Amino acid sequence: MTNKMIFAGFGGQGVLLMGFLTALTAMRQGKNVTYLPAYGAEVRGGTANCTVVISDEEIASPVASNPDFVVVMNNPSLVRFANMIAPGGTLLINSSLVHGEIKRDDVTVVPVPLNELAHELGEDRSANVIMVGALAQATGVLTIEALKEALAETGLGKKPKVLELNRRALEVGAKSARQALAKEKSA
Amino acid sequence: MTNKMIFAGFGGQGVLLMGFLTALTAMRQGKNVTYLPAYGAEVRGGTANCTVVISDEEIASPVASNPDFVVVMNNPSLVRFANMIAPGGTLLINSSLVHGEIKRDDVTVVPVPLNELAHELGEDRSANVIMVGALAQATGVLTIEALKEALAETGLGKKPKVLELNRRALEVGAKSARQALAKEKSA
Amino acid sequence: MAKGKITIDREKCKGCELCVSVCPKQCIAISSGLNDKGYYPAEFSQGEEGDCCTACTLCALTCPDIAIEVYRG
Amino acid sequence: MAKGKITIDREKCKGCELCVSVCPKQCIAISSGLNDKGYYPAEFSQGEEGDCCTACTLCALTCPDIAIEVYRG
Amino acid sequence: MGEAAVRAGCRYYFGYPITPQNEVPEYMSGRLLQVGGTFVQAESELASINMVIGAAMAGARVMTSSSSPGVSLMQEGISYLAGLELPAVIANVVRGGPGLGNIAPAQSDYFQATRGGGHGDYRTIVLAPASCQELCDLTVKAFDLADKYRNPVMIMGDGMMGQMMEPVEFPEAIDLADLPAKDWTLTGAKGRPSRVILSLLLNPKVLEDHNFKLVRKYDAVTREETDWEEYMLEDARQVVVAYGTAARIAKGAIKRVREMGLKVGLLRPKTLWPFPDKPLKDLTRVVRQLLVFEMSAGQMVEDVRLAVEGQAQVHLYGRPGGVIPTPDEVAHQISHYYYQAGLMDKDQQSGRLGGAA
Amino acid sequence: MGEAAVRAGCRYYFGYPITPQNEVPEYMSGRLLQVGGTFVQAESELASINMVIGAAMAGARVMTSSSSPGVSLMQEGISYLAGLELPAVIANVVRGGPGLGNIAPAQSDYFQATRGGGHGDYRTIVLAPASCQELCDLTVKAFDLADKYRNPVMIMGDGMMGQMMEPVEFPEAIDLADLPAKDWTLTGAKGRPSRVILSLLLNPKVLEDHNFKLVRKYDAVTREETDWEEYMLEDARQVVVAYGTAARIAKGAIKRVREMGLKVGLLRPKTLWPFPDKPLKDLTRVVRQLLVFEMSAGQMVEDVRLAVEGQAQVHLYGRPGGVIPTPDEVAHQISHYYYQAGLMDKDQQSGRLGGAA
Amino acid sequence: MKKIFEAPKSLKDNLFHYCPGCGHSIIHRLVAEVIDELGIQERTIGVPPAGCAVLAYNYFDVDTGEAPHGRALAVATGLKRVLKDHVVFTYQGDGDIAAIGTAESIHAANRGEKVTAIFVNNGTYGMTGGQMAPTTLPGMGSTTTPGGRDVVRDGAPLDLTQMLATAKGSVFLERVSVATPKDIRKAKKAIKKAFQVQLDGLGFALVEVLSPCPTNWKMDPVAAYEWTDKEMTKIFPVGVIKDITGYDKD
Amino acid sequence: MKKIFEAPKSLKDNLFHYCPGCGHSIIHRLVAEVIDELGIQERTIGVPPAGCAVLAYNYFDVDTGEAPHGRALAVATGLKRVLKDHVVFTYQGDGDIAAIGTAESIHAANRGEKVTAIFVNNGTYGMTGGQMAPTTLPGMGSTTTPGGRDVVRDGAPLDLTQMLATAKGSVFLERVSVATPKDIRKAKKAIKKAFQVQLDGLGFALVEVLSPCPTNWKMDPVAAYEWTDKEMTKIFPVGVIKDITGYDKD
Ligand SMILES: Cc1ncc(C[n+]2csc(CCOP(=O)(O)OP(=O)(O)O)c2C)c(N)n1
Ligand SMILES: Cc1ncc(C[n+]2csc(CCOP(=O)(O)OP(=O)(O)O)c2C)c(N)n1
Ligand code: SF4
Ligand code: SF4
Ligand code: SF4
Ligand code: SF4
Repeated sequence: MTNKMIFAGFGGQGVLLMGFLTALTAMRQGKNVTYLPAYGAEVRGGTANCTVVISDEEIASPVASNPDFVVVMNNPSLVRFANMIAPGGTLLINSSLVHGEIKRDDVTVVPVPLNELAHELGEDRSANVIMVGALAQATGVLTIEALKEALAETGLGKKPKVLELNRRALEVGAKSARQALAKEKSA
Repeated sequence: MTNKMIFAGFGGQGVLLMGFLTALTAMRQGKNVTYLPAYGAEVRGGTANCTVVISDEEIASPVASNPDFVVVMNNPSLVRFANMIAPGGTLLINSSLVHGEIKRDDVTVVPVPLNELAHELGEDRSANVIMVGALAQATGVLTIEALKEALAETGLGKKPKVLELNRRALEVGAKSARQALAKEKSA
Repeated sequence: MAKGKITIDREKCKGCELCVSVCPKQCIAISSGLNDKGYYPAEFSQGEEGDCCTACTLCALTCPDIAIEVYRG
Repeated sequence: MAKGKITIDREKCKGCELCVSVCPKQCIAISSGLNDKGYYPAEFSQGEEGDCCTACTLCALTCPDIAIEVYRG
Repeated sequence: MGEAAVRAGCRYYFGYPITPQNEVPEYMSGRLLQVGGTFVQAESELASINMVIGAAMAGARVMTSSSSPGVSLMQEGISYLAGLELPAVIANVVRGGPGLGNIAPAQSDYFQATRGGGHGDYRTIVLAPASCQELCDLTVKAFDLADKYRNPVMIMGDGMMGQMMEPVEFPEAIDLADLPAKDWTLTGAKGRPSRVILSLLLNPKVLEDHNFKLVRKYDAVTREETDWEEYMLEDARQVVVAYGTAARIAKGAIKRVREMGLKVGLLRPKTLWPFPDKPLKDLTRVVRQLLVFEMSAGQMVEDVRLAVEGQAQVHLYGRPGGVIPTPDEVAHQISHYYYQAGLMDKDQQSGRLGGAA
Repeated sequence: MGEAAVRAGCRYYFGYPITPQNEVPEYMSGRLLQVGGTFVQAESELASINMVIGAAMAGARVMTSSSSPGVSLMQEGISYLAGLELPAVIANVVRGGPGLGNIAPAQSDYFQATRGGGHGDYRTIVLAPASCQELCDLTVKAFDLADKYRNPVMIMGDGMMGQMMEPVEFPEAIDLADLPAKDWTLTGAKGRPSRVILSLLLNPKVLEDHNFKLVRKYDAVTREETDWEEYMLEDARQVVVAYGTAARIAKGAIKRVREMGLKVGLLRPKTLWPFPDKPLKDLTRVVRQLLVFEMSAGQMVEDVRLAVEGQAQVHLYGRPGGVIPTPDEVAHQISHYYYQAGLMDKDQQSGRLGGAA
Repeated sequence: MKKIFEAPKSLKDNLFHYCPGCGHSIIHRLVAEVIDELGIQERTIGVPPAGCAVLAYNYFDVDTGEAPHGRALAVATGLKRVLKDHVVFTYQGDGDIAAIGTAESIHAANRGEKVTAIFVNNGTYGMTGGQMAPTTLPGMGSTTTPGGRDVVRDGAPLDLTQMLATAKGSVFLERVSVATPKDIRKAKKAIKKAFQVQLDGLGFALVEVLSPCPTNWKMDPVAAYEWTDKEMTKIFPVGVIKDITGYDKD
Repeated sequence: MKKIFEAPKSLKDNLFHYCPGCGHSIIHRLVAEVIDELGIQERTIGVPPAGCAVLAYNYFDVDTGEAPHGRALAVATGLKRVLKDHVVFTYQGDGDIAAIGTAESIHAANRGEKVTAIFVNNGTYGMTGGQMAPTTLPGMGSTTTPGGRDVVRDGAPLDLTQMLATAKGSVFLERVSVATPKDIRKAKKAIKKAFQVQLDGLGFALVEVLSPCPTNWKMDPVAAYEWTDKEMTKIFPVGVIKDITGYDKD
C-alpha cells in the first residue's frame, strides 16, 4: 500500500510542519516514508507545499503527480492542486478560508473549519495540527496515538502545555473529519 | 633541409635575443621557423636557453633533442647541452668563459673569444651579436646581410649608433668563426 | 474638509502594518478579512471627523509594496 | 689588530653589490672573476692597514644570499 | 549526511550557503560544536575548498558541501586536492544549470564530477546514493575511501535527496583513535625531517611520473571500488541504466512495466567514477538494448556507450533543467523502445501483452 | 593571437597574468590602447571572466586568456556564459597539472574544455590550432563562431604554441561596422521594452526547454562546424589521432615511419568539440588500428573510442605532466603497434621493411 | 484631489515577491524614483545579484543582466567599459558584495569604476534562509551560528563600506537606512547622489542601505524596523563615510 | 674570533633561486631567525604562495604546504583550526595576498584567525614577469601598463594593510622595509611580534615588507634598494598600522 499526500497553503500556516509530523509518525510506525518540502526563492510571497509518501515498500519517487490525499489550506492551493488528485482520492480543505468551487465528483471532500476549531481550542496556531488529526482519520494509515507520541520530537511538543494542547488538537481534527466523512457518505 | 639549434647561457647574456634574431632573420629569408624560449620560475638564477628550428618544410616539433648546432655561453650550459648535439653537429662556444673539456670527437667545435672580441669592439654587451655572426658563418643558412637588416626589428638596432655597432659585431663574429673553422679543418 | 486621502491596494498589501505604525494620525488599520494572497491588508479610514489624513505621505513612503497612493487637495 | 672579519662564500654570492654599498669602511669590493654561476662575487679585504672590518654586521644583515659570515674578537 | 559524517570521524566542516543543501551546514554548525569539532562558514566556496585543503594537510577528516555553481568555483581547489593527494569529502547537491539555473533536483554535473572540471589529469571518486540510508552509508564510505587512496571523494546527490526524510539507521560512531595513522601530514617537524606537500613539479619528467603514479592509483580504485546495484536483471531483455534519484524513479517504472510483462531490469551505478563498465559490457552478451535515464541532457550516456563499445543499442531519456519525470513517464519510454525493437515478440507469452502499448 | 583578435574586432580584453600566456595580456595592454579599445588587468581570473560576461552583454567582441589553474577558476563564469548565451572567446594555454603543476606545454585540460568543467548541461566550442598561422586564423574564427551561435568559444593551445615564433600572415582587419547587429544586447531600453539577460529559470519545465534549445543549438554546431585535417590517409593502415602540438610531432613521426614504408596517416581534430566522430567512424571501414597520441594521461582517447564504437583497436600514447615527446618516440610507438598487429604483413613489399623494427 | 504619491515609472507593475515588510522593495522604489528623476531610464543597465533580489529584473524597467553570486561589480565593470555613456548600477546583498564578492567589490572601487553600487545590508543571507552574513550583528541569531553570532567563534561583523573608503577610486560612500520615513528620504538623497557621481564620471559610488529582513530576523515587520533603527545603527552607524565629490553640501 | 653572524637553523642549506639582490631572501632569513629565536621550528607550518616564493619550501626547514595562488590564508585557516597549538604562517606576494586573494585575506583577518601573514610587497608580479601588481606605484613601469601605471586608467595602488586595519579580528599590522640595515632590523622585530601575537592567541597578525625586485624594476640592486627607501615609502609609509596587542611598547 502506498499513500501519496500533498500539503499546501501559505508560508505562514505551518504547512511544512504538517507534512513533517505526518512523515515522522509514519516512520515511527515502521513505514517507508519520503518527505519532500518544496521551497526556495519562489516561496517568498507564494504558496508553500510539501509531499509525503508513505508505503510498505521502497518508494520509487518522492514526487506525487497524482496524490491520493491533498490538504489545502488556502485558495491559491486549491486552484493549483485540486486537479492533480488521483480519482478516488481525498481532498481535505480548510473550510474557514477556502471557498472555491470543487469541480470534481470523483474525489471525497473533507471540509474542516480549522480557524473556528482552533479558536475554540484557544490557540489559533494549532490549525495545522488539527488538520493532521483530520488527515489521520481520513487516511487510516496513521493512528492518533502514534501522532501524539511523535509530537514531542517536533517543535510542537517541546513544552508540556503546548504538547497537551496539540494532543487535543489532533483529536479535534480527527473528530471533525469523522463527522465530515459521515456526512459525505450519507449525502 | 632542417637546422635545429640551441642557444644556452646565463640569464643576463642575451641568450634569448640571440635566438630571436636568428629566427627572425630566417623568417625574413622565407624559411619555416620556430623559436622556443625556455623560461619560468626555474630561470631565476639558473641558465637560460632557447631553441630555433629553421626548415624548408613544415616543422614537426620546435623541440630539439638532438640539435645540429649548439651555442654555449657558459660552463653549466656546456655540461647540459654538449652531449645532445647530433653527430656531425657543431658546437659554438664562448671561449672567453667556457673552459670545460669537450669529450666528443664527432662534432665540430668553434671557439669564439666573445668577451675579448666584444671588448675590442668597445661594447661588452655585443658579445651575443658577435656569436650570432659566428653561427651564421657556421651554419651557412643565414646571410650576414639578412641579419643586418633584421637587427633593426629587434631592440639591437633601434638607435643608429647601436645598429652600426651590432652590424660590425656580426662581421667580427663571422670572421672569427671562419678562422676557427679553417683551423679545425686543418687540424 | 479632509486635506488628504490615501488609497490602499488591497491585493498589493501584505499586511506588514508598517503604515499603521508610521501614520501620525492613526488613520490606517488592519482589516479583518484576508486578501487573495492570504494577507490581512491595511485599510484606510478618515476617522470619526472624516478628515483624518493630512497627506503627509509617511505611510506611502514606508509601504514596501507601493500599495498606497496619496492624494492632496 | 683587526676587530672583526668577514668571510664571503664565493659560490653563494650573486654579485648584487649591496654589501659593498652598505659597508661603512669600504672593505668589500666586487672581484673581477666569475664564479661558477656566472656572477662576479664580492670579495673582502682588510684594507691597507689590515684592520678595515669593525664587525658591524651591516653587510651580513643586508646580504640577500647569506653569503657573509661575520667574526669578532 | 551531516550525522553520518560526524560518525565517520569528520570534525571539520567548511562551507558556504547555497540552496538546496543548506541543511548540511546548518546541521554541522550545531553538531560539530557538540562534539568539539569546528564549523567555519567561509566567505565563499573558493575559501571553503581551500580551508579543506589546509585541514586535510593537517590530517583531519574534513568535508565541504555545496551545489552546482558553488562546486564550479571549487574546481581549482579540487584539482589541487587531487594533485596534492589529499583526502577530503565534497558533497554536491546538484541543481538545475547551467548558470544560476534553478534549485530543482538535477544530474547535470555528471561530467564535471567524473571527468574533473578542474585542470590536469586527475580523477575524483564519485559516489551516487539513491536513498537516505545509502546517503548515510556512502558518506561514511567516502571518508574511508578518501583516506585509503589519499584522494578527494565526491558525493553526488540532488535536491530531492537533500530534502527527503526517510528512515535511516546510523552506523556506530567510529573512534578517531582507531583510524590508521597518516605518515604524510603536516604536524610540525618534531623528531623527523620537515615535510612538504606540493603539486608544483617544475620538471616535466617528474610531473609525468607523478601523473603516472596517480594513474596507477586510479587503476587500483577502478579494480577495487567499482560498485553498482543490479535489479531484476536475470531475465531482462532491456536494461535501464540510471543512478541516484533517477534510479529510484526507474525502479518504480520497471515495476509497472514488469506488471505488463515486459522483461526490464536496472543497473544502477553506485560509483559514477569508477564507472561499472565491466558489468555493463558483460550484460551485452544477452541484452541488446539499454536505456539510459538521467536528469540531464545526456552525460552518463557517454560512459554507457564507452562501456558497451557498440555491442548494444543505447537509448537516452534525458530530462535536464530540474524536471523530475514520473515513473509513468519513464515506463512509457521503456515500453516505447521495448516495442520498437520488437522485444516483446521474443517474449514467450506475447498474448499477455495485448493492447498494453 | 592578440593581433588576430584585434583584427577580428576584439576591443576588450580582461585578464590576469599566468605563465605561459603572459604575452597575450602584455601585447593587448599596448595594442588595445592604440586602437581605442580597453584592456583591464583584473584582480583574478574570476573577475576576468565576469568582466567578460558584462562586456559580452553589452554586445562587444571580448576575450580573456589564461592557463590551466586560472581556467579552472573561470568554470562558474563559463557555465554562466553558456547559460546566458553570450558570445566570448577564452584562450587556455594549457600547462602541466593537476594543481600548480608546471608551466610546460600539456593537453590535460581536454575534459575540462570539451565536457564543461562548470555545472549544468552546456558545451563550449573548442578550437585546437597546431601552428602559429592556424592560431591566428582560428582566433578570428572563434569570434565569428561565438557571435554566430551566441556561445563561448575556447581556444586550446599550449605553452609551445604560446612561445613559438613562426611566420604568420594576418588577416585583414574587419570593420566593426560590418558585423551583423545583435538584437539581444543590453544597451539601454531606448525606444524598445527593457531587456533582461538571465539564466535563472526557476520553473524546471522552462529551464528544461532552455536546455533543449541549447541542445538543438549544439546539434547545429556539430553539423556545421566540425573541422579536422587529414594527412596521408589514402592508403593508411594505421591512423594516428592527435591535435595541436601533439599533431605536429605526430606528423614528424609519420614522415619518419613512412620512410620505413609503414602506411600511417593522421587525423587531426581542429575542433575538439564538436569532435570529428563521423570521419573517424568512416575510417574504420578500412582502418582497424588507431593510435591516439596526446600530451595527457588519456582524455581525447575517450572521444575516439566513442566515435569508433568498438570498430577499431584504439591505442593510447599519453604523456602527461608537460613532457613533450620527440617525433622519434612517437614513431617508435607507431611502429610498435603497427608490427604488433602484423600490419606490415599486409603490406605488399614487406621485404623493404626488413630489420626496421 | 491631486495624486502626490505613486509608483515610479521605472518600476514595472509587478507585485514584489518579497516578504511582508521587506526593506528590499522600499529600496527598489527609491532607486526607480532616482532613475525617473534623473531621466536616465533609457540608458541605465542594472545588475541584480544572487540573493533575495535575484528577481529584481521583474521590477526595474531598465535593461538588466544577471551576475553570478558576488560578481556583480565585475560584470558591471565589463558593461561600463563598453557602454561608457550609459549608467550601470549593481544591486547587491551583504553576502553578495561583502562575502563571496569581497575581491570584486574592493577592486572595482579601487580602480574607480564609474558605476553605482546599491549595497543592501540586512545582516543575513535572506534568500538561502537566514545563515550568518558578514554583517550579522554580534549575538544576532542565524541558522549557522548556534546561540547567535559569537564574535570569538564566528568573527565580528565586517564593515565593507569603511574598507572601501581606503580604496583610492571610491568617491562617494554613504550608509543610510530605511527604518523610518526620515531615513527613507535620506536614503533616496544618497542614492541620487551616487548616480550623479556616475553621471559626472567621478568614480566609484556606493550606498549601503540598512534593510530589515523580518522573516529571517524572526520579528514582525514593525519590530524589525525598530531594531534596524536602534540596534543595527550601533554597529553600522548611518552617515557619509567618504565624499570627495566636491559637490556643495546640501 | 667568534662567529657573530651566520645563517639561521630554520633555513635549509640551499642556494636561493632568487635573482641577485632580491628582497625575498632577506625576508626568508628574518622569518627563519625569528623561528629560531622563538624556538618553534618543530611546531611551525608554513604556507608558501604562488609567486617568486613558490619554492620557499626549499629554504624553510619547517613543514610546509602549498596553497593555490591567493588562497594561502584560507589554507592556513584550515591548518590552524586543526592544529590549534601549532604556529601557522603564510608567506605571500602582493599579487597573491592583495589581488586574487583579497577576499581570503580580508576574511581571515576579520575572523581573527590566529595565524601570521608575511606580505611581501615588491610592487610587481615577479614570478610571471613584471606585470602590474595591486601595489605598483603610479608611473612605475610594468609589462601590462604601457607608459607606466596610469592611476586614471589602471587604478591607484591598493593599501591592503590599511584595509585590514578596519577588520575587527586583526590585532597587529605593521609595514616595514628591507631597504637599509636599519629597516632590516626593524623588520625582524615586527615579524617576531607578529609570531608572538599568534603564540599568545590574540588574533590575526600581518607584517607587510617592502621588498626590492631589481629584475622587474629594471634597476641594479643598489638602486632598487634606494628606490624602495625613497619612493615606495612615499605611497606605503612604514610603521605600525594597527596594534591592539597591549604589549608594552618596546
Ligand atoms: C556560487 C554561489 N554560491 C552560493 C549561492 C547561493 N546564494 C544565493 S543568494 C546567497 C546569499 C544571499 O544573501 P545576501 O547577499 O545577503 O542577500 P539577501 O538575500 O539577504 O538579500 C547565496 C549564498 C549562489 N547562488 N552561488
Ligand atoms: C590561479 C592562478 N592564477 C595565476 C597564477 C600565476 N601567478 C603565479 S604567481 C603570480 C603573481 C606573482 O606576484 P606576487 O604575488 O606579487 O609575488 P612575487 O612573484 O612578486 O613575489 C601569478 C599571477 C597562478 N599560479 N594561479
Ligand atoms: S505598509 Fe503597505 S504593505 Fe504594509 S500594511 Fe501598509 S499598505 Fe500594506
Ligand atoms: S650582498 Fe651578498 S650576494 Fe650581494 S654582493 Fe655582497 S656577498 Fe654577494
Ligand atoms: S527573506 Fe528577508 S530579505 Fe528576503 S525577501 Fe524576505 S524579508 Fe526580504
Ligand atoms: S623577479 Fe623580483 S621578486 Fe622575483 S626573485 Fe627576481 S628579484 Fe626577486
